[in-house]
Amino acid sequence: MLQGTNLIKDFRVRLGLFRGNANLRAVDNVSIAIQPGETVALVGESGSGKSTLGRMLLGLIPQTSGALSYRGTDFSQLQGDAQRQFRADVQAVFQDTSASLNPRRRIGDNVESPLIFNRRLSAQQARSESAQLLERVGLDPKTFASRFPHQLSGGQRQRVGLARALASQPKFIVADEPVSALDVSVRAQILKLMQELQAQDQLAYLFITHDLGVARLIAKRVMVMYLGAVVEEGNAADVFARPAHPYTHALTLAAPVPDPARARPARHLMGDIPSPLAPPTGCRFHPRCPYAQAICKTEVPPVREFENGHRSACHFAEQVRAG
Amino acid sequence: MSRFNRLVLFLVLASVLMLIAVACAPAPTPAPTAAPPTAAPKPTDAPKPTTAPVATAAPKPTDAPKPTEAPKPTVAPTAAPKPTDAPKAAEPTRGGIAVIAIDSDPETLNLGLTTGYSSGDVASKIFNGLVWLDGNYQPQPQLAESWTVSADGKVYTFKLRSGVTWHDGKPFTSADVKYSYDEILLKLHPRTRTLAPRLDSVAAPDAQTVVFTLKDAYAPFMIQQTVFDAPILPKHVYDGQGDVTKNPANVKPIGTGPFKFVEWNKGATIKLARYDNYFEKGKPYLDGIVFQIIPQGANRSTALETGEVDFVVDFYLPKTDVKRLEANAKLTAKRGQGAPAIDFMMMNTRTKALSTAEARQAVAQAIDRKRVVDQSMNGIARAARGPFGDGFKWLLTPDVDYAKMYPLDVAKAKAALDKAGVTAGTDGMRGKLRLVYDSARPQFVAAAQIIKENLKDLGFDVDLQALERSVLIQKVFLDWEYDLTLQSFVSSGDPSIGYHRLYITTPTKAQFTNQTGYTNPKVDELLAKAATAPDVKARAAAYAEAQVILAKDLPSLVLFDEEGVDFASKKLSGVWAGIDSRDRWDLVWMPK
Amino acid sequence: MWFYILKRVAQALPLLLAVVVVNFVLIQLAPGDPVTLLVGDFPAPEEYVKQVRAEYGLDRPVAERLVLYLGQLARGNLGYSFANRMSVAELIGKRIGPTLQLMFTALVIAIVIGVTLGVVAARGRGKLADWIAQIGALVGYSVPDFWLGQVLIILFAVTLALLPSQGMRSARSVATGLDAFLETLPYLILPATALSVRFIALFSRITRSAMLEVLNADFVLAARAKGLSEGRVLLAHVLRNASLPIVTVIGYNLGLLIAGSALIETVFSWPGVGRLMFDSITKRDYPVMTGILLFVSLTVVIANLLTDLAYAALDPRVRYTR
Amino acid sequence: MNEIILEVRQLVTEIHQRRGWLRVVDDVSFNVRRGEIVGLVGESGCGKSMTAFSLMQLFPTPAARVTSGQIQFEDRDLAKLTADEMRRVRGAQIAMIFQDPATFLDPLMTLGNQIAEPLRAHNFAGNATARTRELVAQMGLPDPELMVRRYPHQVSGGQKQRALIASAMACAPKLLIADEPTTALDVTVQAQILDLMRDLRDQTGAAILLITHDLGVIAEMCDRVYVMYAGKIVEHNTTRELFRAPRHPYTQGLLRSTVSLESASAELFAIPGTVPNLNELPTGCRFAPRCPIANAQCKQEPPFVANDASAVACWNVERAAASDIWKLEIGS
Amino acid sequence: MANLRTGIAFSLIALCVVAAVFAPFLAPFDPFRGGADALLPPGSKSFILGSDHLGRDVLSELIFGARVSLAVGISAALSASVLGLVVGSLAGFFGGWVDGVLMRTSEFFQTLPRFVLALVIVAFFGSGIFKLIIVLAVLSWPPIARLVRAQILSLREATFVEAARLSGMGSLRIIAREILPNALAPVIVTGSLDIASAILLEASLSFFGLGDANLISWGGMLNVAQPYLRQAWWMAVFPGIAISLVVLSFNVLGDALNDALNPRLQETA
Repeated sequence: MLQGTNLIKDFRVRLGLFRGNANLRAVDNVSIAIQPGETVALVGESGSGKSTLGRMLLGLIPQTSGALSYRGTDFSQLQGDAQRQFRADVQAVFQDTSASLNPRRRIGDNVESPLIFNRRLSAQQARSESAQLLERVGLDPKTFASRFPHQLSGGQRQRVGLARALASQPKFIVADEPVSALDVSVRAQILKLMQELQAQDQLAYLFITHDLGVARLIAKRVMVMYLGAVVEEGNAADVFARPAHPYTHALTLAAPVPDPARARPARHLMGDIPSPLAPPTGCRFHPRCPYAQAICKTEVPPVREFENGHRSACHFAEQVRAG
Repeated sequence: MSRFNRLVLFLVLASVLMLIAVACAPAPTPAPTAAPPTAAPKPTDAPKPTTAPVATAAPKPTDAPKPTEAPKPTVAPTAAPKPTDAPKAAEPTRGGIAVIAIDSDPETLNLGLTTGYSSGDVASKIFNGLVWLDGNYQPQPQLAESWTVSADGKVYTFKLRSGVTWHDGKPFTSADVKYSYDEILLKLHPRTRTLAPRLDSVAAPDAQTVVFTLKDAYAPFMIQQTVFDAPILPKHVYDGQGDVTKNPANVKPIGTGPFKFVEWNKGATIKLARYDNYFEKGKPYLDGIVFQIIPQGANRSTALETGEVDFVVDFYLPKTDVKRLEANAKLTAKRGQGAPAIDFMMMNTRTKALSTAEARQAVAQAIDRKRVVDQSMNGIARAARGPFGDGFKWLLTPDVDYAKMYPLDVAKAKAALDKAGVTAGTDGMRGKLRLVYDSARPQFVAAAQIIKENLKDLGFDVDLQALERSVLIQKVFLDWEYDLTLQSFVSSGDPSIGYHRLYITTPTKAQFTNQTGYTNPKVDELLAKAATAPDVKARAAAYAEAQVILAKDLPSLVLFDEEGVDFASKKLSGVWAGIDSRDRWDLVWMPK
Repeated sequence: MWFYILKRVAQALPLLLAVVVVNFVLIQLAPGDPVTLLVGDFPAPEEYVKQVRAEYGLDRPVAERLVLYLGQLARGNLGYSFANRMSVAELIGKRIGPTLQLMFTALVIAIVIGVTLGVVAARGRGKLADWIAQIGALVGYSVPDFWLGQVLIILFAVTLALLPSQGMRSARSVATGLDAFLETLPYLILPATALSVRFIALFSRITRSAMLEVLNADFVLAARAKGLSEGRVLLAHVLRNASLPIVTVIGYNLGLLIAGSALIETVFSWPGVGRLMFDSITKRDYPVMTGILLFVSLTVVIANLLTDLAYAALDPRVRYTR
Repeated sequence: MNEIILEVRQLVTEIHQRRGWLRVVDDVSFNVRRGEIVGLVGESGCGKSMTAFSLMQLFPTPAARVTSGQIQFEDRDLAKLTADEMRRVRGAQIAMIFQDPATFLDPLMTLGNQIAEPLRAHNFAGNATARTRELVAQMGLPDPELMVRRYPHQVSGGQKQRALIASAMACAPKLLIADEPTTALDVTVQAQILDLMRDLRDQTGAAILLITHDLGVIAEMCDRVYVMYAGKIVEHNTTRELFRAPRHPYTQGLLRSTVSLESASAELFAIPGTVPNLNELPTGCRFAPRCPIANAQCKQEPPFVANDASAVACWNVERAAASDIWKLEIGS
Repeated sequence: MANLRTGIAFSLIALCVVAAVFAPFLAPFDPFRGGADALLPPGSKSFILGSDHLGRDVLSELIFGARVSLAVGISAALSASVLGLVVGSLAGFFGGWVDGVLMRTSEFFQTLPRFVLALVIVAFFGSGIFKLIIVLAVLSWPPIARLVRAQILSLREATFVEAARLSGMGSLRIIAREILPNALAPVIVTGSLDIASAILLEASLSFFGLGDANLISWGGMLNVAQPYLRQAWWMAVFPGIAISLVVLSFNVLGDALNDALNPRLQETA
């Protein structure tokens, strides 16, 4: 349905007072394809380029190079109705619930916008439809439609965000860390709601998260990003059960497990994520990698494919899979 | 060294430099000090006049000055006459520095280039004219020892004083006089260059003699030989040094006067010190004079009161402070000093509503001139009597008196306007008049408000345009874009020098001349006659006739005569020797 | 760093050029002719007016004058003042000292009092001291400084006769060097006070808000959690961080200070550049006007540059990047 | 080892708001033993951070105050100390680290100086510079010589948190309060910091009060846990017991709704309803409106909690323990 | 405390507005008409605040002067705000060379201190209230433009603007409905402070004698009062106080607006 090939995104970054500018490659040669109705999880830590990739797929920022197409039509060729259809079909839910809603407009207005502009409903239709949408995400329209965003809790705002995304009757929603800012109990509520909505509307999700548990729970397919590049992808079950990249492996070990009875796993991963302004040569992960050899410093590892489309970019993928 | 340290170093250096700049810049060079000259002349030597002035033998103070009675060969005394109001005949002593307030930096100290008031103030102490004018407008010898005038009043022969030196030590000769006239005064002096068409030649037959040949007799010729109108400048400094106006001596002058230039702190002070080789031996008495530049009038009054300043000329004092200062026991006030000056309102005859004499008379009748004097001049002025004010008593005529001709009477004025065809609309208004004046002159700012009020009663909506001087000149004198304008002219000692330009037909759009559009060949003729007539009676007759016409035609309405009040600290003696209180500071001294 | 400074100066050049050009355009559009002031109060023959005009190059088209002026400027020549009959650079040079002296005194007063008031207000937030400081700041911000100057003269120079009313030092003074400087001090008090009031208000306000902002910062909480004494917290963390916006505001107001000095210099007969500017405007002394506008702009540019450098000296984040 | 160094009794902390004083910490009692890691878990707004700040007598807003209660630290009641006495406790006896290392470090001061600050504040007898280097090395920071001269913006998030911990540990405090120390960090870095904290406890014997919303972190780190809900402690137990057999319905629901790699295959669970606003608290048990087994008593009377080794504030502990009450809820 | 302050400031402004609007009905005398009763101290002959050098009633002049001060202040600030809003929006939204040109222009205006430029322009082209308003507006827009630009630049990246784009809104609609309302708050605050500084600037120019002589303004009153400071203090003191109070009130109002419109500064205490 939505496809991106060899996507690259560069940003100009201003350095200090006495320095010039620098190039930051946020997304480096990533290819991605979303099928109707499927959920893909995009996993990675801060600075990995997940959100940038998401925004490119949404058509919010242009790619530096690479190709993007929707239902086989290149983004740049989308015109008229096709463009409007794309705009309505591809929606988003954001992490920061207070920033994603216009603070000066009421909840009702926020939800009505896509109804009026994407779906060209009359103001009256939009009002009744928005009420239905609010109800659908579990908010009482009578209480909430006339409130301002700051009068709502984070969970409630995220419900509004979902209602607004649904208002366009989308086929595909990019959910950028939709639950990371929420409390445990609220997080579960929103995830549940998203699952329900997906089932009802046959939605496809690109679920951006740094939480492996959430990714595992909600996604069929998972892509792991590190410093702008996809290092591993495949079925969620495969990737987490038998990671083929040391980074994925490290992630699975690092996540704390809510079970004191289980033995703490040994951790090998040292250091922090390097600055994306000066990514390491060869394999980007090599400075932190317990498997790293001389070759990793010099050569970019090729992508290797295993069963079920499980792919990894590591010189020693087999060794990693073997544990 | 880290970047940070270098940065700190830089900032420290920068601030140190700034501080040095601050500390150094205002440091003055040494001021004139009281260091006594090696050969101090005995103060008792000089001031004794040896002979009484001959030409001015009969100057009764109340008398009209008779500047044109000069044809008789005149021999002037070598020394100055006794100051007319020298306090209690005390013997002058030497020493002391007097502080005089002025309003702004003079544009130049070369008096040959300007009539600027502050320039004159400073440079009159540094330079000399051929003569100076005493309290009765009588010329007294300065650089000229004596002079003769031919019978037809056309040839003036000056005998120059010998032994006069410039401040740089070079001798003063007739060549300096001739050069000053030929190359500077007749070309560049704003007032004296008007003499050029009247002058045939200036000759210097020998080092001590200068001969002026006029084309026709000209009454105020001697009046224009003072340091203010005809300062004698050093030929050796200016000749062959390129553009006179840009000569460095214009700001570091070299003169023959009693004081020599020391330093000029722009915007703050100008310091002068006694010239020890001044030609009047023993003079000057003061060690030095400092001119302090105080831009705000109120501050000049304050400085007088606090003793920070010793002398302020009327010109620089707000009228509002005069009465308070007169009451101050530490100060001496002197009223009525200086050349007569009038403040008047030009009426543009090209403006339809003002095109008839009747309409202009109506305007005159509507203006409360007493209130103008009381409120805009704080009462320190005289409501005008006629077209030339009342400053020159000898030209007054009983036939002309504004007070009788145009007493305040709005009803009558309205009727006159209706008759003149300047009719009122249904709202009672007769139209709009632009009243243009100089925003920097407080008396006009106030007078304009009163006139606006007065003329509103008459049915005119007056639009006040307070303009900055150069814009005013443009609008009034070059573009004629005005209906009424407030101006003031100084007579400069004779009506023909300062006042004629107010009424004569002026061919070009020259500034500070008659631009009302009023042209009367008869008036032109009468005034030309008044300027060249050989005796004062003939002049008075011509003026009388002209005044009758002008008071009726009223192209300009004279509002009042100024009444100057100078103030000096009681610490000073010997001020006001000359008619112009800026002159003759060689006679001023400070009693111990 | 030096490269950066050079770059900044180079960047300022078009700005300064714009100042000159706009000034010339204004002059072209403005009514009033400097020649009318030059020829004096008496009727002048037309040839003479023409001659004066030619002498000062005023008969040439503006564009030509502009090019000529820029050429001179490039050689460091600011032109010749016709009203003062001396070179503009010399004239401005003579008047800069007093202005800088007044400015710096006012600046020091404003910084010391303003920052102190701001700190007191922020520390006692919501209390009486804060309230008084805030009201004081507002009043200081609202009183016209020229008016205040006059009130000060009447009060301290005339009524109480405590301080001199005008000028930089006694006209009779013969002091030089340090003595002259010391002699100037009593003369400085009133004008510097009048000039600084507005800036005291401004600085105390910015200090207060900057302090409050920093006082709420997490790292202040962390510093307190370390058991630092309140004084040390204030000095080492709060004031240092608050100094960033304060320095910025102070730096960017230096230019304003020069402009404000025009009024104060007039009220107090202070022989500085501000008054020279006012005089040159009324006398239509274009070269001086252009020179001073250029000088003021240059001051602002330099002040901004110094501010940025000071900022960089204070804030390591601006200095380096990873 | 088992000696109690901190004993908090009936702590009440309030924040002033427009409508009046708001009880953010309401009658909270707990204790910490020497060398122990005690967890304080709860969702945002439950008062766990304010509890920590109360111990330090230091609040992010001047509008907060400890109203009543005892904070017995070793032999002193911190609530009764003067400001200056309390200052001498802070940083020396009790230290604190915070959630976001980026904002809790002064951007204008080098890491070295910030680490050394508590040493100078508490008149460290030895060589402060050497001690700073030692601390930096102890925190596993690379190149201590260089690191002490660095500014916060020049180092990574993990390094910032290590510096904050170094500063906190500088005076070898007996108690370290860690307020969500890893929430702002990436997972891989979080693991490192947690390891570091555990190592520090082992090396120095300092007790740690770990405040977090992440049950995974609790499970991994803590010896004992207190669970807070709406300003009150609702359950307390050893970590092992709490996870094995949670007794309070809230704890049960919380554990159930936690998503992890292992639990991901199970069905997603969420506690219905929302956390009550502190302005409009229910009169009885604060969890009652969301509780599947709440009865009339729950809605009227606040449950009593004993301050013993394993306490729970619930009127229906037996019923809650007996069956899977949340399963019942889903079923019904 | 703060509320009391705002309340007082608000009442003062309201008082001024009323005085300005109903000046002819409120003033006890015609302020343009004087007489022989000059320089009378306050309280004499029904001159509540005294009379000036032309025998005009100071109180009536003050009441009429409010018209000029408010008109100048409000119109100048309003025009400057509109101009700044337009320029800032253009620069912020189009970026590129448009932004470059507009921002260099604003830098130019900011480099020259406002008072200097105002002085030059008014001295050159004469006074007159409309000219003055235009001059003040032309000189006051840059800070507002920069503010709006900065707001737009940051808001352009805001998530809710992205969300609006996803809703299918066009660029213009996004500026008008999503960005500008959010950028407006600081403009309103700056605008209210600009009123204060415009009033002060008008007073300064009038003090230099560059005001409109056909109108009565507080600064103009100060100008004519200068020579009378010593004998008629009331001529200078009352307009001085009037200026200070009104400027003060607008400053307080600006602060209050800042607090009210900026949620970050809303205090809990």
